Amino acid sequence: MITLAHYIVLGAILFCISVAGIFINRKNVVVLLMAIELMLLAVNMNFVAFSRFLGDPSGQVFVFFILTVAAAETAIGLAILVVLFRNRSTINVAEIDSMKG
Amino acid sequence: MTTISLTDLYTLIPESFLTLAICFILLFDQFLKPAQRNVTHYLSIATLAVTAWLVTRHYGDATAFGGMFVHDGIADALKLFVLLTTALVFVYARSYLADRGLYVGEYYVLCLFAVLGMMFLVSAGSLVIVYLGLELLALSSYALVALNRDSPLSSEGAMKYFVLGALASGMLLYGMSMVYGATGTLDLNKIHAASVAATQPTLLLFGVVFIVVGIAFKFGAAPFHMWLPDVYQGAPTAVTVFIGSAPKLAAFGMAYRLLESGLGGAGPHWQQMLAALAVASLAIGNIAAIMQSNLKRMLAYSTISHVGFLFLGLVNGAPSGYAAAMFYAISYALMAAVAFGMILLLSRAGFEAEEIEDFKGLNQRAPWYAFLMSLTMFSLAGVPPLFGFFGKLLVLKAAVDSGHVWLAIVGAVFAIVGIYYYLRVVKVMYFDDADDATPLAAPSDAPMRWVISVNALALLVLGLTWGPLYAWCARSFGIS
Amino acid sequence: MFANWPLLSLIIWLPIVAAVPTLLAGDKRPDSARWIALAATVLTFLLSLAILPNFDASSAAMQLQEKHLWISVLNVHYHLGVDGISVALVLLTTFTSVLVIVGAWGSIDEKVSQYMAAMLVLEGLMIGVFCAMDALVFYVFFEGMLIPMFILIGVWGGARRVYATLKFFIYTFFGSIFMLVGLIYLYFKAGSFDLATLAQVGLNAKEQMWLFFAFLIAFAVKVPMWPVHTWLPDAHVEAPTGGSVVLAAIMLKIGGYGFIRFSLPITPDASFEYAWVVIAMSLVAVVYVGYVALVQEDMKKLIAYSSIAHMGFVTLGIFISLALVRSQNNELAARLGMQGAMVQMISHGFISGAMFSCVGVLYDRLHTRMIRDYGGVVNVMPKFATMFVLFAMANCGLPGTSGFVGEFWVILAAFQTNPWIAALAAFTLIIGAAYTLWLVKRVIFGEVGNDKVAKLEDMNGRETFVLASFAAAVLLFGLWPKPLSDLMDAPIAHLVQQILVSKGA
Amino acid sequence: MITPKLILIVIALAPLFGAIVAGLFGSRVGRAGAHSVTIAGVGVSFLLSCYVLYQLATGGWGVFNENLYTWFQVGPLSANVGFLVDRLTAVMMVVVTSVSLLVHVYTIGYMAEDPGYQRFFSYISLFTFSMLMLVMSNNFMQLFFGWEAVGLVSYLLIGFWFKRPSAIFANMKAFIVNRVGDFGFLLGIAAVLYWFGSLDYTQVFNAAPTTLPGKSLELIAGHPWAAATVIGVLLFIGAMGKSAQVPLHVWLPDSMEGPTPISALIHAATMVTAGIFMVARMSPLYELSDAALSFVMVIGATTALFTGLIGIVQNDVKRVVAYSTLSQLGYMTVALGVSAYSAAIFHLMTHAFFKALLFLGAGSVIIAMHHEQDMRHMGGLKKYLPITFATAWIGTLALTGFPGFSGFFSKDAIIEAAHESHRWGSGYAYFCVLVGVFVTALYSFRLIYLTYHGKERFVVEDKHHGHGHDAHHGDAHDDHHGHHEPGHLEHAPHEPGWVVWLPLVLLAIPSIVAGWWIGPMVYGDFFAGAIANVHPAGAEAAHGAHEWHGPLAMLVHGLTAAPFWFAVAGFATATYVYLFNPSIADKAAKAFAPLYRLLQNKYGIDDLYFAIFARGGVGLGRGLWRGGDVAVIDDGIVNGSASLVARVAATVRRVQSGYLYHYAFAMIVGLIVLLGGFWLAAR
Repeated sequence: MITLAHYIVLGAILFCISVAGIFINRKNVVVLLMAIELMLLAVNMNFVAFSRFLGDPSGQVFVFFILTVAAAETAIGLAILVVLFRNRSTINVAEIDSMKG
Repeated sequence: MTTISLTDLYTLIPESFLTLAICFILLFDQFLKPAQRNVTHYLSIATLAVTAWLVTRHYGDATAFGGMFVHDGIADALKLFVLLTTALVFVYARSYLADRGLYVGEYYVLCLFAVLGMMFLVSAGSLVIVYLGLELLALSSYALVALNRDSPLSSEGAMKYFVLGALASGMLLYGMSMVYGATGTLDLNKIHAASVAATQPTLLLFGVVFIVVGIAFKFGAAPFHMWLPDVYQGAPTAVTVFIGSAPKLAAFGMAYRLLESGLGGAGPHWQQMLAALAVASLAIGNIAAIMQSNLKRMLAYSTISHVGFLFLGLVNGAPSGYAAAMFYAISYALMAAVAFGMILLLSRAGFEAEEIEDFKGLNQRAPWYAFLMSLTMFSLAGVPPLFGFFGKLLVLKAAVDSGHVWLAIVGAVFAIVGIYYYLRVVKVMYFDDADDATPLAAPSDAPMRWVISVNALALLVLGLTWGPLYAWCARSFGIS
Repeated sequence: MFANWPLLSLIIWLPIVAAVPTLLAGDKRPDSARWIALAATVLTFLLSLAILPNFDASSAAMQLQEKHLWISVLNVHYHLGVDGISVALVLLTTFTSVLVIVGAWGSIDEKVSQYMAAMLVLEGLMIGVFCAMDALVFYVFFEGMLIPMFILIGVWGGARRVYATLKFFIYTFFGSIFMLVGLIYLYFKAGSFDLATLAQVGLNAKEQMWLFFAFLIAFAVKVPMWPVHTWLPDAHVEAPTGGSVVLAAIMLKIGGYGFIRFSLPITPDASFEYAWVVIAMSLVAVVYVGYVALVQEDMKKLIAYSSIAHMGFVTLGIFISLALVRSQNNELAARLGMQGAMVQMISHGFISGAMFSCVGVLYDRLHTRMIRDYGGVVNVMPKFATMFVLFAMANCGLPGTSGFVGEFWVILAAFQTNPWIAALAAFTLIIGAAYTLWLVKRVIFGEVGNDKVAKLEDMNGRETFVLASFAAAVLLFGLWPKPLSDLMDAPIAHLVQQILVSKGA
Repeated sequence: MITPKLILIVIALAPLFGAIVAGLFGSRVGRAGAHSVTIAGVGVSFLLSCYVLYQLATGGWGVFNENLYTWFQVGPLSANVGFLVDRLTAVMMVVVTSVSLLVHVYTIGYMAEDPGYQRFFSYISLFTFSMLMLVMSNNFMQLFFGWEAVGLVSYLLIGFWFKRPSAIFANMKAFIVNRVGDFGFLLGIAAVLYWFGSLDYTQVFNAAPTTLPGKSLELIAGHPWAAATVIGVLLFIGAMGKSAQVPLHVWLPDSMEGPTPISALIHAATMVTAGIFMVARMSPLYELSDAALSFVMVIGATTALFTGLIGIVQNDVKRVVAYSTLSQLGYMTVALGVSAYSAAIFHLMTHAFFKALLFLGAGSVIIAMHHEQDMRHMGGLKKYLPITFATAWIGTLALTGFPGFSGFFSKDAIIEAAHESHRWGSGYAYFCVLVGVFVTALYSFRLIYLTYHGKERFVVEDKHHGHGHDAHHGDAHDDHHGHHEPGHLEHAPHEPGWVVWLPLVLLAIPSIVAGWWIGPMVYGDFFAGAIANVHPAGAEAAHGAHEWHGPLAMLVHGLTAAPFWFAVAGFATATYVYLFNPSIADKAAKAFAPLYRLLQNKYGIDDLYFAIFARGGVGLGRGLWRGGDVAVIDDGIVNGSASLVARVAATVRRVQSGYLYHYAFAMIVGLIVLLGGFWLAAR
């Protein structure tokens, strides 16, 4: 029997993985983008599960919006990535530290 | 679900107009030669003006789309100031953009989209609208920061902004999902009712934490502030002036919508969190700003400290506190506009007046602008009789009113620390000798000269006559 | 004829508004800037004199009141009014300002218009402080003053001016910000910033304690009292002459004035309970700072330290009076001490202003303030030396000069609480004479110190006018201080009555 | 309408007017103008003072006590400026104005060559005004005003030759030491206000017998002091400063750096006696405290004897007279201490005349010797300066108490009173004053012999190349102290002009005859009402009055009394040592080297004070400044907190590393902290 709690925990795990991906990853910016996508998926998981459990469709509607926005977000992220690579010739996260202090 | 009626659209006239106008500008700009970019410029400003006019025309409480869109005094006031600030930004930015080959339609379109996002954000009656407005603002901002495609700093800033912004909206969404799970609705009013009743307090409060994090990020409150200095510094100043001013108003609107309209029942919880964030922001913002040599970066840290002050108003959790915070946000937006605007004013082709050292001896070279800049600095520092002081007064009062006297004292202590770096700018302008004492060539952009003068003097004038403005804020929150 | 004029607003805003044309005159037309500034200050002085015929000194009430709603939502009023204490301080301000403008005539050559404008703004704000009847209005003027002063020291100051002016600003800001929190708390309790209302609001012991210390920090820094006095010597040393004069003659008085307007009426019980703190700090100021003054090598620093010591009498007098009226119910002696403190404020205004002007006269000639660079000035500047000795004597409290009056009454009143307090206070007779006369000996007397001193020229007409005006005031109020005591007696009697009443809630 | 009030106002203000004219308009009125106007002013004061004294003495006027104007008013308490003129005041007024007038005249000659001529006249007139304000005062505030004002003028006059390092050191020393006295004086006034609630003499004196007894003050917990004692001692500390009583006597010898006329006027005849006058004036208060009077007596006795001893070893002609003044002031103080106030005032008066005479005579010698003051370079001057010589002898005889001279009567009255007194310490006092007579005679005649008798110890170099004493005239910034080699003169000394010798003659007369008024002034009730305990029914002085059979009887009696023989012994010793056998002096100095050195060093008190108070004060100040202000407050707290903030800021900057993952990590940490807080709150 899979209860709401299982979904919530799954969502939480996904969320944690994505968060960990963001701050543990020191190599590639693209991994960051993937981690962000994962995080949104975790949220979507929650919304869908709650929506289903509560019998309220608005959560699922929200998920559609999130998916759409996530697409746009990724597009912009990739665009920035391209610009960054053009300027710095690297997408290594550990090298992007010209501004600090 | 109710049906979508004409009255719903009628309520949305300003936003609808703005959307259409943006689309028009986007298309129209494609047909303009670079030399004709002024048309876009003025068209954008006109769009803002008309939108503002429409906002004033529809002043009054109303909701649309089943409460998803809220039209009230708070939203209207915030919208008007967002529009005003953006207009100022456009005026200040033009010659800077032109000098650097950034005088492109995208700047205006992206800014206007961000404005649209902000307008929805402050009018949000549902978590969905909050999210959409926020993302519209955020995505435009990411792009704006990267506007100068040839600048490594610019793209680095944009990347940091983007990743952290996405992380923050992820957290916000995660919180929203919890709140949704706890209350079963996305409608803020219903969430409010549910939060008061608190059927699922643990889940709800768990969500509240994440939502607070999302809000804190948008404001740039410590410890969710790390993006802010890098973005402010990295972005072209014409963009910094924008993201440093108007979005604070929107962030306030978002905070109000989410925390008060939505999660008012959990007030005691998020108030404590905000208090902690306020202390952290005051401390980190003020202390880190001291060591900065880059003016934009210093102002970024100063922003963080101002957010700390603004939170003192939110911590109050009562209408007078929100009014104070809103007043503070407005005053800050106006001050930030001048401060960054002054950097724009002093920069010229091939020269960024970003370093504090660049202001050396400004009093000898351009006494008038030195005077205006020092007014701004004293205002930011919160020295009466300038505008900035009264914002501080009101938020400190809000903190005291809600029994957080200790918080007011913390604010006071860090205001002392903070005064130092503002004074440093004045010191550099007035007490140091310029390396090059030739009088500064008056900027060719006459409207900018006038507008920035009026903007800066307004800090003094509003300092003496801030009563009506505060009354307006107070009225928005139902205080007569 | 002035009865229906908003006199107070006029004298506050006239100089501030006059700063605009002064500034517009620009650096290319320094003389127009000077004349505008002079005209504005003289006019302000005359208008401030016009207060007197319209003022009833026998009444303790706030007079010439102006009250306009400022911030309706917060019930804040632009509320001005004066009693005898304020009038005395306002007149001191307007009088000194004229002399400062005249004194700057020859000694400020760079950025004249800005200097004059800053002075004018400063004057207006200082007058505002003394006229404000609303705590917020007071605070705005109180803090606003910092800006022009910051600029004055920083732009026209000496070598370490940046350090000095930042120290000045931050120190003072440090003090006042806590007062702001205190005022906000009071507003929370009273729903108003009106000083009269705040004096009525009931406060329990703990609240009073916190508020008292908030006010204490603010005003102690301003006075300044030991141990928060160290900004003053630096600020004075680096400030241009006019800045020093204003700082010493007027700004420091705002601290003493604040104690009378805020600490005593609003937190009488805490003031009494912690009076010993203030009294101890004042006595330290008199003795410790006296010794420190003795060894200074910079004339301005020496005078600055002597200012601290003299201002110690102001705080001592105020809190001695409180102790007298509270613990002995000795109202008369309390009034005496309070009068002493107030007269000391006025008198110190004249004397310190004059002393700094004197140093300015020398500095304008040799561009050094070091005592060792002078010696035997009397040989070449007899007129100046006469003035200097006169003010030096006033500085050590010689009877017949105004410097005596305040110290005399404060010591007499102090004796009534505890002879040892009086004894420590009276120690100023010795140490004050020692540091002042040693200064005189090294600077004024003796053989001509060096070639530069030998070439000094005596004061010109302008400088003579400034110092003679101060001298006239010093002697007038030394030989006949009754006008002052009459002016301030009623409000002081009222205040003494007021602090007698506990307001514990 | 000539009222007493108007007369008194004129008396006080006439010298002030002169001072203002000479001081502010000195260059316009010129030298002659300056001295004319000041002399006229003081002359008017003198004549009117005589008139006032006459009126009061003959009963033409009653006691005048009226306020002129209110100086300060707080509620019912007012401090006024006003005059209380009774016989005591009138005597003081006449003494002050007469000596002042003569000194004014004398100054014309003495300061003839000085560039600061007008200034000098201005100062001495100002002094006269201040002194009159002091003695005529009817309240404590004005008393203090006059008290300090005379101190100011003294300060200005000691430092009159402001180029001399010694002069400007001496004047500062004088002022500050006086301030030590004023410290007590002011506290005394404070005590008066405390117990009486008034500063008015009459009110205080009238209330004293009922108010003070039984009142006390615990200055140290558990040790109550009687109110009268507190007041008496504190006020007397003021007198100790002004009247140069041990241990505050150190300034007076140094004050001789000033021009001689002011040594005569201020530092001998009038100002230094202000303390005596004050105690006499306060006699109604002092009478209430035996302890205070004992204190006064012991201090006075010590001063009388021990400062006199120093006078024996001084070589500077003025310093000998200065120590003699100290000693005589001690006599007066002893008189006060034994409640013989009128005797003190009487001695004050006679002393004023003969001491002024001695000083002016010394000044005459100094002029003649071209500002040579060292007696070792004098000798045999009697043939050059016959008038000065004669008057000096008169003064000396008066000082040593030669029967028939004024000093005899006044001093004998004091010694007698001390002898009769039973107050604690009176035995010591009697011993001191008695031995003091011997000492007085010794140093006085030593002075006479060394100066006027014996061989000439100077050389007259009759060089005729214009390097006379006129040589100074051209140089406005002249250092008045000639740069001659000691003991070398260009011209033979000669008697200066009439302006110098006339005052000597005029002072010689009262020096001889003033004593004959002792009957009414000391043993009569001349001062009744002005001085407490003046009446024959009083204690000590009354005892003397019991045996009072007129001055002639006193004279006859005096020839057989101890003091006379002490004086004779002093005279004989001086005559033998300094006139007939000068080498003995040196031998004695060597034989008693430690004692000699002790006296030379003035018991080391000056050095001790300098080390403790001057050096110690500067050291303390430096310590407090460097250690307290600079190190602890500024560097420690103020700049310390600034640098603390800077250090924290540096750390905060390091946290802002620029790395994305650090930023994200910070956010996560923030989130976790908030969650933790929430978890804690939820628990």
